[in-house]
Amino acid sequence: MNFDPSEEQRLFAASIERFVARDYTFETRRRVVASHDGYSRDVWAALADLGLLAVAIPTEYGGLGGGAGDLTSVMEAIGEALIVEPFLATVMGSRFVARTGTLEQKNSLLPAVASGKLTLAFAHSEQGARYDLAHVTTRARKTGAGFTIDGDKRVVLHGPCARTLVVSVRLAGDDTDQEGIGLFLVSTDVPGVSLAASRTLDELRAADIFFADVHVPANALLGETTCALSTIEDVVDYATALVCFEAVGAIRFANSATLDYLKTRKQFGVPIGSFQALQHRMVDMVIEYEQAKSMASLACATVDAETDPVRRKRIVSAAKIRVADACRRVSQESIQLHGGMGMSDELKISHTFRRLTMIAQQFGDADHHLERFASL
Amino acid sequence: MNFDPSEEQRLFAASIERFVARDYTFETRRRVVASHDGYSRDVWAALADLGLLAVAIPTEYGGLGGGAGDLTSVMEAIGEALIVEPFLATVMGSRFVARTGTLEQKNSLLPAVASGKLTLAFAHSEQGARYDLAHVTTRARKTGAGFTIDGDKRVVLHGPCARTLVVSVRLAGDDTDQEGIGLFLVSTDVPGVSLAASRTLDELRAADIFFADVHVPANALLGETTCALSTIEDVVDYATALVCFEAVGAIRFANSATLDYLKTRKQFGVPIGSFQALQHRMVDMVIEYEQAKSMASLACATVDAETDPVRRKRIVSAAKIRVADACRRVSQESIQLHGGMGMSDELKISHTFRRLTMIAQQFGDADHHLERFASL
Amino acid sequence: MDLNYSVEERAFRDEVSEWLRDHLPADLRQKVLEYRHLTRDDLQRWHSILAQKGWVAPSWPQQWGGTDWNVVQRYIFDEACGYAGAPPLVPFGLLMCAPVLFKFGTQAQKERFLRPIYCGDAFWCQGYSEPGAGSDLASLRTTAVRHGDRYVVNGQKIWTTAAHFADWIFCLVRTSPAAERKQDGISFLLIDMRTPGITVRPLILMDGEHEVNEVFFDDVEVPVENRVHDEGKGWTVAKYLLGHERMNTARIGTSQRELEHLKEFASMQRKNAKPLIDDPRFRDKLSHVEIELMALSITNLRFLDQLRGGRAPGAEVSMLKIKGTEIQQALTELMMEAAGPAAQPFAPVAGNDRFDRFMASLAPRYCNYRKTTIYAGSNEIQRNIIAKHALGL
Amino acid sequence: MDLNYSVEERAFRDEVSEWLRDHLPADLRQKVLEYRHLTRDDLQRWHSILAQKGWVAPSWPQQWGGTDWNVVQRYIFDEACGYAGAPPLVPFGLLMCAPVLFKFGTQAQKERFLRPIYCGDAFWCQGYSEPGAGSDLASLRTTAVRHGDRYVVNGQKIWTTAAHFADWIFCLVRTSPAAERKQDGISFLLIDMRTPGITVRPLILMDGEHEVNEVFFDDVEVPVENRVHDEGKGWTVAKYLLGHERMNTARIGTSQRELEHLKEFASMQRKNAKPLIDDPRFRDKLSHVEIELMALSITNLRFLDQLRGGRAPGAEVSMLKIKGTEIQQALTELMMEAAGPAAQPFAPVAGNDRFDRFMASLAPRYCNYRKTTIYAGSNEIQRNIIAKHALGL
Repeated sequence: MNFDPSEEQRLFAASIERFVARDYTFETRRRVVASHDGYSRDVWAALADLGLLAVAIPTEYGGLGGGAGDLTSVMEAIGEALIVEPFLATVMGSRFVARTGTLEQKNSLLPAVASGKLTLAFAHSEQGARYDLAHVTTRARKTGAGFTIDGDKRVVLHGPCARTLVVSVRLAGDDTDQEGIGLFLVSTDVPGVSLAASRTLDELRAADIFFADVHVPANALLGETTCALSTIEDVVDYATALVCFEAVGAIRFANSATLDYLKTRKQFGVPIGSFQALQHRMVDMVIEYEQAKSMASLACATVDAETDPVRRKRIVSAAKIRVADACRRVSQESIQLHGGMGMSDELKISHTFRRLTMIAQQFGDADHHLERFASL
Repeated sequence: MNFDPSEEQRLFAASIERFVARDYTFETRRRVVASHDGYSRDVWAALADLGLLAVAIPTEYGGLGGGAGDLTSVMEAIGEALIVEPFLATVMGSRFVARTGTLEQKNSLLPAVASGKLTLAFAHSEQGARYDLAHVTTRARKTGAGFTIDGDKRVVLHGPCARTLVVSVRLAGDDTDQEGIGLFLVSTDVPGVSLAASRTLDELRAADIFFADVHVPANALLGETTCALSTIEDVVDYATALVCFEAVGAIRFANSATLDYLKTRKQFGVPIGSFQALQHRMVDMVIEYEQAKSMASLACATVDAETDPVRRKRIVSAAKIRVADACRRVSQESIQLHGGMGMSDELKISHTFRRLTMIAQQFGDADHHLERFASL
Repeated sequence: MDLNYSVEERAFRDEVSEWLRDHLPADLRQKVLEYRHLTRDDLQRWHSILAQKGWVAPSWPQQWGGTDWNVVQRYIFDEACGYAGAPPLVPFGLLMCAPVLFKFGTQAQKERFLRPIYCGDAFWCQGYSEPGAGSDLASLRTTAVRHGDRYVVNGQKIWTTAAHFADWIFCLVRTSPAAERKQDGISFLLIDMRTPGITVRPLILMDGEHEVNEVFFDDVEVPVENRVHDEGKGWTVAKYLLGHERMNTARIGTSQRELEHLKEFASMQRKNAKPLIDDPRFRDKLSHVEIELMALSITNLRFLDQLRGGRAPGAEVSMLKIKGTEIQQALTELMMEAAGPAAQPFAPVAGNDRFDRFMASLAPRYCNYRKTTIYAGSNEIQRNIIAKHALGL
Repeated sequence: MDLNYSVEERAFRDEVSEWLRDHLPADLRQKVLEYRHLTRDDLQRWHSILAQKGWVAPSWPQQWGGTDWNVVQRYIFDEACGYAGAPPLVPFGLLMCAPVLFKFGTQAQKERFLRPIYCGDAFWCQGYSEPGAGSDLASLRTTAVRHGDRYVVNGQKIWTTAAHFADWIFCLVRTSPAAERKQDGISFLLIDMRTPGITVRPLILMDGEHEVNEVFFDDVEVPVENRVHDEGKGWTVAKYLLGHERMNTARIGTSQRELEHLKEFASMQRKNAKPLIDDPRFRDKLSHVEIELMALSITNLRFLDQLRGGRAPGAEVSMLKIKGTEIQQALTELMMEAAGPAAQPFAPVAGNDRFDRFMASLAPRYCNYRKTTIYAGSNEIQRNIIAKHALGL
């Protein structure tokens, strides 16, 4: 049993914390969000310079070969500072490539990700799919030496800034069959691909992406398989564990901002933090933080070490359920305890509320994971 | 819209309140509970003298022809004083007779109930049935001019003091079929009937009742039908509405005892009711009371007036769900706010806790009624 | 006990509902149902229709346009409007300034201000909260110094709903900074929003909408005749207004409409190839809200019945506010949850013409409704009120 | 980060578990699993077995019988005992009186009292709470007046667990009623329960069991040599004891055993002709408790890890107490709920030989466990402690 970070993890943590404190203030973030692209290439380059984009890339492809456990401090900082750059989407994309790509695909993509030259996104969710990962109606059929893709993807996070998409398609079977799903690497500039971009609830950029008669070569197929569902589950579980730790960072910020407010806001001549009812609610928020952090830690350790997918799914679902509950309670309570100030767009806390609301449902809401947890 | 009680209802309320204040103190109740029979014949006679046992009996049979709305003040007083006498069981039994009995059955039983000479009980629930009213495995088969009954009933409330039982039996079909259920009137002194008595969680008396080769005459059949399930549902819904109002009385007591305790118990030199965290929790208990009372009122009005069984079931389930939640929250909070004192058998509040715990699951717990509510 | 409306009450409800069916403009109703932003023009249009019918100010004295309805009728009317999807009426003139004028205003003030309020020619806003005075309202620091027949006002108000389109503001200001009890130095002024020195700065809420404002007063001159009640009696006026609560704080009618909408919506969404509403996990959350609302509608009627019997409204109003807002929030949360990932988009980026604006309104609405447990006396303050006034704690 | 035990820790856990498998008497274990009442003999038997093994007082100094285990090993041991279904050890001698003697006792006191505690020859109880002094312990009013080499004690203690079979009681008593700070007039006395003038009166709890008592002191003479620390220093002793909390307040091992039991039990109960555990409504409640316990076991390890790193235990212990007891209560409630109507019978009436005692133990257990959020510093007091000491509020 050892909760201490390794020397390397300590260095990552220190560098991201330093970066955030100096270069990613809430004002900076506000400007980034308002910018044309909705993310900052400078910030992305800085993250690359700090080596953070290489952490999760295998060493053979210019990375550091780290696991989820090595990314916790980065995710926590992302949550705390509400970083909007496409870190998680790119980590997901590169994990797809690293786990199932050909040598050629890995060589062409992973070093570029590690050095910050390439951002990725996972184009998967579809209209009406809710959180069912097997719901894939976008079809690919063999045409000539390659494939032709047709279908629509919805709310692809960071889709507008991704140069390359990992796209799930149905190669065989019915719309929600477990079998028959494949993955393709598709550049966003291929003819037939069109995007409709939006800002999400938590001010990320997303896109609905439409594939109309899109021709891709045979080597665009990732993993050469029609049984990609287990890979998708693996990558989504991995990302779920990471986003749990992002929530931990956001909750830590929400708690510390609320505690500050309770200590400084005076009414009736005393700080409102002297009122016992508010004290007890603040205490419950702290307990939520500790419990969420424990489950996020467990989930990250599990996706790194667990080889049995059933056990992995069980723990990841448990973590997501607990973290979603904490997101909901802490976000709602932090706004309530801030009073009117919490409602204001000007205060960071309202944006943390929005991000926590999003995380609670990202990769499946509590009900979805309760169902999965009960079934395992 | 009129929430005022009628003149008659006002009189019932006044007499039961007067009776309880004078003759059913907590000390009296403690003695009754400890007595051999676990209920008091004197109290029963007094309730009869006050006319309360006649309220729900049709006028043709010596009663006052009242409905659930006329019994609310009685039920509230029963809840407040934790009266253990078999009022509800007898009301249920007489409703079965009044709704489905032959003229002869009505004449022989109902006046006796109204005058306090006869107590009844409903022998229905069985091992493993949970709250499924159609689960009836006790079988009756035609033998000669009468019937023979075989099977076991569990936790028949007030079974030990009932002279006559309304017994549900299966005349046809499988163990949980909707059709094929009948009702019999069976005296507890018929050969083959044996009882194993117990005290329940809330200090009522109950019995497991075993029917071994019990012969009853043909005229013991109540309602001459094998489709008694809808009658059972009707009577149980009626009793559920009434027990909701009993809960309202018990909650009122729990709240008032807790409020008193908050005002009088001093710690750190001040009444503990001056602590804001406890104040807000007390307020939430009061809100529970008001919401529970509203739903109990609605349920009683509904079983009296609603002719569509689907609408009746829907409202009764809604009331039971809301009241069960209130029972749980108020009972738990009232003990917690009483501190150690709440744990003591000597204080009435711990007995109110026990009764509220029982009511929360009596006639189906919240989950059972959520399922029924959702299905209608 | 009869929980149903009487024959007369039912007839009244039917009359109101029928009139609403005929006179509530379809476009306004649609905007309300789709959670779209209502402009001043929208609000004014509906106000005028009601004013023409004579129903815009039921609680006013009849001579000024009131309807002489009893509390139950007023409740029925409010709930029917909410249920029908009528736009809200801006309450600051009709339900706040006007009652103050009836109670404390001079004849001249009444004649000057009431008619424009009734007709919807003048919209009002409320200058109460300040950056340092929220729940602790009496700590306010905006000053009004008298110079002859004028007050000169300096200071700042915050969270001022509708200030960006209001014509007038009623304000609590400090006229005697030296008063021993801070409550004693406060006066109640009516101020024309076009007076020089007033600056309105938008405060954007977290849903991105402009509802509230900061209002700055920089040497703003206000004629003494615009003071209501005596100098230093502003706190009396404020307390009167606080006690003059409406019984529709629970917003039963609106929530009933939202609940029906949610059920319909959840029937159309699919989970595991079945309607979401049949999923027991989602369904139970919906059932709990439905039952809580059912209970609150009865609770509200029970309280109304007591009011009709002559009792003054007390801490019950606080309870209706607490439960009513909790239900409203739960409904917005379930609606967002029902939409699932489709609720993630918030606003289109330029050029996106395939954007589903209704789905995208659900998350902002959830965000926006967090305000309901904060405004108009936070639910914590409401619990304090019940603890103190109803329970004697 | 490695959330698993090290090889050495795992080996230790296996050693403890294996030993428990071989040495925990089956009849005692069965009693624990079936929630039956444990007698003094039961408790003493298990105490002796552990004492013979040398494991009865791991935290004591080695010279007195301690094991020199680190905090993690002690935690592993406690949790293994709880998980195995071992009877609890009565904590008042081993974990409360003894640490006080090690810190403040004279050599003579140590030599007299420690060995009997270790061997289980003397059981202790704790004389803290009084009718007027619960959360506000320093308000206690039991007096000890010095006459030469004896104190004469008068007063009353309440909620005294095990007083009906204990040999000794350690008491906080007031020796200087005139002290300016009420904390300064308190002393810490060790009193033989057989001393004339002591009366023990049972306090039956709502589950019908006799666990706690009132203890009355009527001119009880106590030799001065039985005072620990100086006169007037009793509060220092009490505070030391409060800070000397154990890390197994969360009772993870016991709750894990109960959770497994609940799952097994709920698999056997049937609802709608299916195992109850497959009912989504019941299942989700079970899942929530299971996940909360999973989280708490990690949280506990994280805190232990900090302790091992040398940090003093702080407000974390309060959090473990809050969450641990909430989980224990939830488990008893779900167990009762799983039994459904079968949990209604509470006790047989004479002559009933077909009574299911296990089913009938579930409701009393639910009742009894309400105490866990009240005793040992109510959860409200624990929240106050966190607010003050961890959050600076």
